[in-house]
Amino acid sequence: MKQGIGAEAIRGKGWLAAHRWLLARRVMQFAVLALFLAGPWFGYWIVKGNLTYSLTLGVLPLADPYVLLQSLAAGHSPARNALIGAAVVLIAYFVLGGRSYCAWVCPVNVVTDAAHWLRARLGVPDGAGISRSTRYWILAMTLAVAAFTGSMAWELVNPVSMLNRGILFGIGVGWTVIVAVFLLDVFVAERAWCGRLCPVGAFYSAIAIFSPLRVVAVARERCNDCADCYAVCPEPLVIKPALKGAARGVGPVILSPLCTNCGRCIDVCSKHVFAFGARFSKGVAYEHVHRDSAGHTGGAGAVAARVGTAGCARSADAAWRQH
Amino acid sequence: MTICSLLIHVLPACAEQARAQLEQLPGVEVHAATAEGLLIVTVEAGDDPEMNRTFEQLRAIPGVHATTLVYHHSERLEDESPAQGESTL
Amino acid sequence: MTLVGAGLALHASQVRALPSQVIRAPGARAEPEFLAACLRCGMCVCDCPYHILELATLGQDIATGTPYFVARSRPCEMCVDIPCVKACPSGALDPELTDINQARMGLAILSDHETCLNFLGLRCEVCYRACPLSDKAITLEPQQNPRSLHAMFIPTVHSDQCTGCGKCEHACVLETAAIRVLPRRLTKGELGGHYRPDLPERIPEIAQ
Amino acid sequence: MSTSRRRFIKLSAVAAAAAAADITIPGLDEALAQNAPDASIRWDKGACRFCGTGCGVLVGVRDGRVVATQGDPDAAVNRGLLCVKGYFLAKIMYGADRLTRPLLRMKDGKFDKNGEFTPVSWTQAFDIMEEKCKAALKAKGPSSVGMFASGQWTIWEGIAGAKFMKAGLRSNNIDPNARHCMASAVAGFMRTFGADEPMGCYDDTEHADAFVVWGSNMAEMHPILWSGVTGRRLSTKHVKIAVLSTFTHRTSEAADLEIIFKPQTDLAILNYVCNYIIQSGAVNEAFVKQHVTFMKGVTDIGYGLRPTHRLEQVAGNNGYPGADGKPKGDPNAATPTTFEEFKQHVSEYTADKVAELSGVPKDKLEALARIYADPKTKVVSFWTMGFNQHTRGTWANNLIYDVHLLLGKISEPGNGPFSITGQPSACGTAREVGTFAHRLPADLVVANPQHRATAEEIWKLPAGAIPGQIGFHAVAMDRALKDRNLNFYWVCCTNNMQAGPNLSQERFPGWRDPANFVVVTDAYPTVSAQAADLVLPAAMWMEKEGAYGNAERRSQFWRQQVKAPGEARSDLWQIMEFSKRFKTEEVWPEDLLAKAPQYRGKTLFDVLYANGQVNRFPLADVGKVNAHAIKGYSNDESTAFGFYVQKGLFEEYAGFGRGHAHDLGSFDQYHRVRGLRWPVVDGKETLWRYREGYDPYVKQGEGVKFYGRPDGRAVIFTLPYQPPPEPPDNEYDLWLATGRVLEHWHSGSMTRRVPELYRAVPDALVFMNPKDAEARGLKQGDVVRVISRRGEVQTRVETRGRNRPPVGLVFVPWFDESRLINKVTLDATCPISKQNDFKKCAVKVVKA
Repeated sequence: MKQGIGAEAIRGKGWLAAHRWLLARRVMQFAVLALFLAGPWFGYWIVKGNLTYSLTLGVLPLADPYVLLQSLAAGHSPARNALIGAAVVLIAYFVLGGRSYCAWVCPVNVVTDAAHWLRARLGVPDGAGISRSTRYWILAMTLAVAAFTGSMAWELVNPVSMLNRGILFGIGVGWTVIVAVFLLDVFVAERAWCGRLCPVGAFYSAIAIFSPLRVVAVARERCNDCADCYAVCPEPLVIKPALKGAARGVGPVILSPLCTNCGRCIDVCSKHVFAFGARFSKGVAYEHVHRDSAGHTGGAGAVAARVGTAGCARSADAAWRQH
Repeated sequence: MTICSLLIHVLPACAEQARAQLEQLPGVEVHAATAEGLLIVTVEAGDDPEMNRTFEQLRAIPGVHATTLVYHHSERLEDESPAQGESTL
Repeated sequence: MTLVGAGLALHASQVRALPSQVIRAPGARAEPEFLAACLRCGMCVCDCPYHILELATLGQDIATGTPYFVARSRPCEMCVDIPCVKACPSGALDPELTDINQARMGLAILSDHETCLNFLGLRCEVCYRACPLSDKAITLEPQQNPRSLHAMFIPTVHSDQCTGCGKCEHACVLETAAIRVLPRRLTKGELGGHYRPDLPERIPEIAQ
Repeated sequence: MSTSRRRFIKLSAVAAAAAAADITIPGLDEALAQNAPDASIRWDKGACRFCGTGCGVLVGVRDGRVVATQGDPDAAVNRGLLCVKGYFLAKIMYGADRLTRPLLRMKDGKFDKNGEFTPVSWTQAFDIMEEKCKAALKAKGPSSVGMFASGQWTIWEGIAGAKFMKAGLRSNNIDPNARHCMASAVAGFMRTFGADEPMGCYDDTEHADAFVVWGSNMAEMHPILWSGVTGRRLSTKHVKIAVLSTFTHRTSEAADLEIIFKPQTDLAILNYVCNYIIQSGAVNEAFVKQHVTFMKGVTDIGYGLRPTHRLEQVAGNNGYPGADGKPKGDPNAATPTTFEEFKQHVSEYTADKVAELSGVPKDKLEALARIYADPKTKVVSFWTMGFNQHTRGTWANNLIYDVHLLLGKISEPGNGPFSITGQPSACGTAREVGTFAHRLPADLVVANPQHRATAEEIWKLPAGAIPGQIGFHAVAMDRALKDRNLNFYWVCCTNNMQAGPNLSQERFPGWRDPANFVVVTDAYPTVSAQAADLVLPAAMWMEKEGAYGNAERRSQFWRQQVKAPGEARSDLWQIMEFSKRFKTEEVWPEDLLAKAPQYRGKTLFDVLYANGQVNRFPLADVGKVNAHAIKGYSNDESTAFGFYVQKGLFEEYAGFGRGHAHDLGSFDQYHRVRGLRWPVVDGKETLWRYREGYDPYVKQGEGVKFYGRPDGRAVIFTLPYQPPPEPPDNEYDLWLATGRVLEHWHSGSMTRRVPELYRAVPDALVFMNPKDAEARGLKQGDVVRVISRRGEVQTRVETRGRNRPPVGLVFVPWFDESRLINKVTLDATCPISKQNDFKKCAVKVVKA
């Protein structure tokens, strides 16, 4: 009988250490909310606004670049504060990994993680085949609709901004959208929202291509193939190249921009395989980056030539695209 | 409480009988009748579902071949609530 | 995907027609432009000292997440420093608006002359006295009352002064307000461009 | 749902179906008309509960509830119109927190000054009142008991209250809230004409060519009167309106001439106008020679502050005890003088000097004086609280009469000085009935032994029953409570904890002093009720038969339309029922009883009300007198006491004035008509007094006769400008004026319980000049503290809107019980009228 996911890690490291990053993320997610709520609830206005735009301590503007992009597409040139805020955020996530937003800040993550847990408990079989690339189409569509209608149409229904705003300013019947996301994730497809549909995540992945902060399979040789990391990973395909690529000369850095830097793989690994690290921690990574960035235009061939392993001709990029 | 008025066409041949049956239904009153078989009827009922049951019953009466709802008044039975002042204390 | 996009576009065009009882914060650009600009961040809501602004939620006829107020419940207090406009990061609330008296959130219209107490000859004029720009945005025009020797005082709105703050609608003592603030597009008529009611100058030689 | 309503709906349903099918059902229309819901409303006439204008209203009653009100088209005052307060009259009795049971502060089942309000029975309530009242009487005598009366009382409540206090408990410590409102007008009338109340009437507005409004925001405070004035101007193009005030308000909006003057300098402006009239030769010499006499008033009269106040110690004629224990002069004193001396006196008030003093440009002063001086212009002067709430209020009243008397522009259609009143029955109940500490009915005064004798005769009392000592006036009552000289205090039908001045220092401590017992009779838990020891629930307005007297001497009656809720009882019932608790032996001295042995062993009820006079109209008369309006009519007080209480009280009281130029019509007549202006002689009302042809008391050939004074002449007073007691200084650098708003009346106790009116004007703001705000770093909407030497309130700054003060003055309305501006105001009064000045004291405004 298969052991529970992460059971080995708990036994080996203790429960706390085996949930370290998960707890840290939850703390972070709720701390972000708490900062926002401190103003309206208790009168401590450290942060004002919500995740689409906020002003911290009256000086630091932070704006959601995706929302701003929609505004631009809709034909409005935003005022200075919004642009500065978006720039700050872009730079921050460029460094921290774009999809860190998904794992560490986005409130919907809590909902979808809960759905994921329930789905596993219920043993719902993987049914619908929603492509993981659908989100890019949706991302494109939202920008097209913004340009076409001249308004930020996506923001009328965007569950990500709606949930955060709803908690801070009142949600109305917006909760139905959140429930829909939850049900989608439980019954329709594994990680359907965050992993397949959400254009916010898609957008942030696009700015994560060069992010230096990465999860690294520092001790991949210790891997005992328990597969717990795959089981907990919201984007499981990002792990394999780094974890199992040694033979093919692929570096241990998880380079896919889809990685959310959630750190669950680090938590559940009883062998201490993973750790947060820098993109350039191993020399091999350089080519990999080079390849990844050009991957769409035949870079795969170049990589294949370099590592000399035909079996690896399928780039990681192509791999996750197929799923 | 609900009060409705209806125009009911009955076949002149069985007008008498139909009217008698109508008047036996609870809350139904016949106020006027024409020689052509047109009846003006009011129905009083506790609520709308009860009213609908009465409608079904009267449609089922032999000789009734058309009913037209003209007037419908429905209100809650509670007394008017007194004017509420803004208590400033 | 195209279908979803089209649905979204349709929904977007529906909410663009703002419901008539809803008023945007001071300085809000015209609705289509506003919907392109507003980030839905709620900064204006946080900075409204009277807690009058709210963000729309899904299910209302207003674009989700955008700020609005309902004058009948709580009108704009017309802060001289206009904190909502200052808070707006995107320019959806026009930063050019620095004098609150120049705000044009909507336009008051005394829409029902049959129930307005002043038209009945009563001395109400609550709207006029509630107006922050009384004697400018709303004036009282005395008229002889045909029923009596008493004058009637008819509240008259002047569109060049009315900011649309909604204080008049809020204060109206009728069960349903007889004076309302509506989006300007719903209240103002527009003369044909060929007709000039205000002659630039007299032409004396013709008059003679 | 009532059967009648059900029937009506059913008939409507049938009618709709019949119409749809084009069938005629005989008798249906008639049946519908009979069952129409409106047909079940019973309409009757009444008078508005609010201001002194006295608009007639129609009151609609269904199922024992006032469900509709409407302006009475047949009422001469308002011709069917109302203001927004009148529009909501139907709702004022139905506030959610209406008092329905007596409430006594109790702890462990016993009265405790610091206990919680606990419902008690009327018997328990009267038991504790009796105990406390008798204890005070026993310890310190009649001067230790007092009653605060009301210009909102019905006329009979005033009669019953005054009789109970003055003749029953033998204390003149009864004073009405009208002291805050009308006293200076009263003193002015008495000094100049020897008779109270205006000579003109509202018809003046239909004849005047110019209106001069002094210290009165008529547009808001007397809305219907103001629409009459505006109507006159609309219909007659040459009519001009001048408005004088210390700040711009809604009345200024209509002004052809707006004059904003520095507080208190109205005295100088009035002297200037007299000067201009004389200098320009506009004096009506024939009139002055025949009908006027000249007097010079004493001047060093103080400011009505406590005797210990610095300003009172230096004042020579304030009437307070001096170092030798004797009163220092008499502020009311005056000596005869001449026209020449008067001319000499006013000649000092040149345009230059007055412009400098008042801050009013010379041309505006001249424009004002010209309006008065022009012989072809008929002028009506209106004033209210700007003149009356004034440390020289009596003087201001005297001086405006000077202007009109010099010109002879008085007592004729379109010409006259007209004092407007604030409360619905300030004239009827407070002044005519004489519920003041110094008054008796029909202009009689307690200090005059002959007047007392007249009253004792009419009231069938032994000689000496009414004490000659003038009682505590409103402000003195506060001081006496604080000083423990007044120990039993009954406040009726008014909210003086909110309305009176300097409440934190002078009123609240006295009310909450364990040495004192305070009873408040009211319909709602007002600030006063909450500060009391015992609260008695009152029946109000249409829950009792009533009569009000408005500002133009018009007495208006109404019938009881509905029952009061719960155990609420009218003030009339409360006073009369409480009088049963006193035996004459307990409250009258032996020598008095010896003169009236028939009263031995009797209760005050027997002596005052069941005296063979008040109770002479049997219960059956109640139905008979009113049968034309309501079949089977009865009222609660008459039913309770077994005779037509209101008629008995009224007819006995009318005996004071009939034949003495205060003639009232018959009780029954008033129940049929829309009010009558007294003197009512031979059933006919009087529109203009003192002038032949209008006034039955002026004989043929006399022309004009000011018969209130023995010489038949009115007095022109020589009175100077004097500075106010508390001008702004470096620390308290702003003038504060308080006042009202159109939407709220009577401290908001009723209007704030009408949700629509509450929403219209929820809070009292501090109206401030934008420059003053800026200088203090304040902006519109900022929360600020308004601070004086006596207290402070917190509110928001308003630099826009209905009131626009000049630099240096702020205005705060006083209707808002959550912002009691009277914590801030100064308790300075006119030393003659004893009316408080709420229009000027020094404050500072700082950011909260």
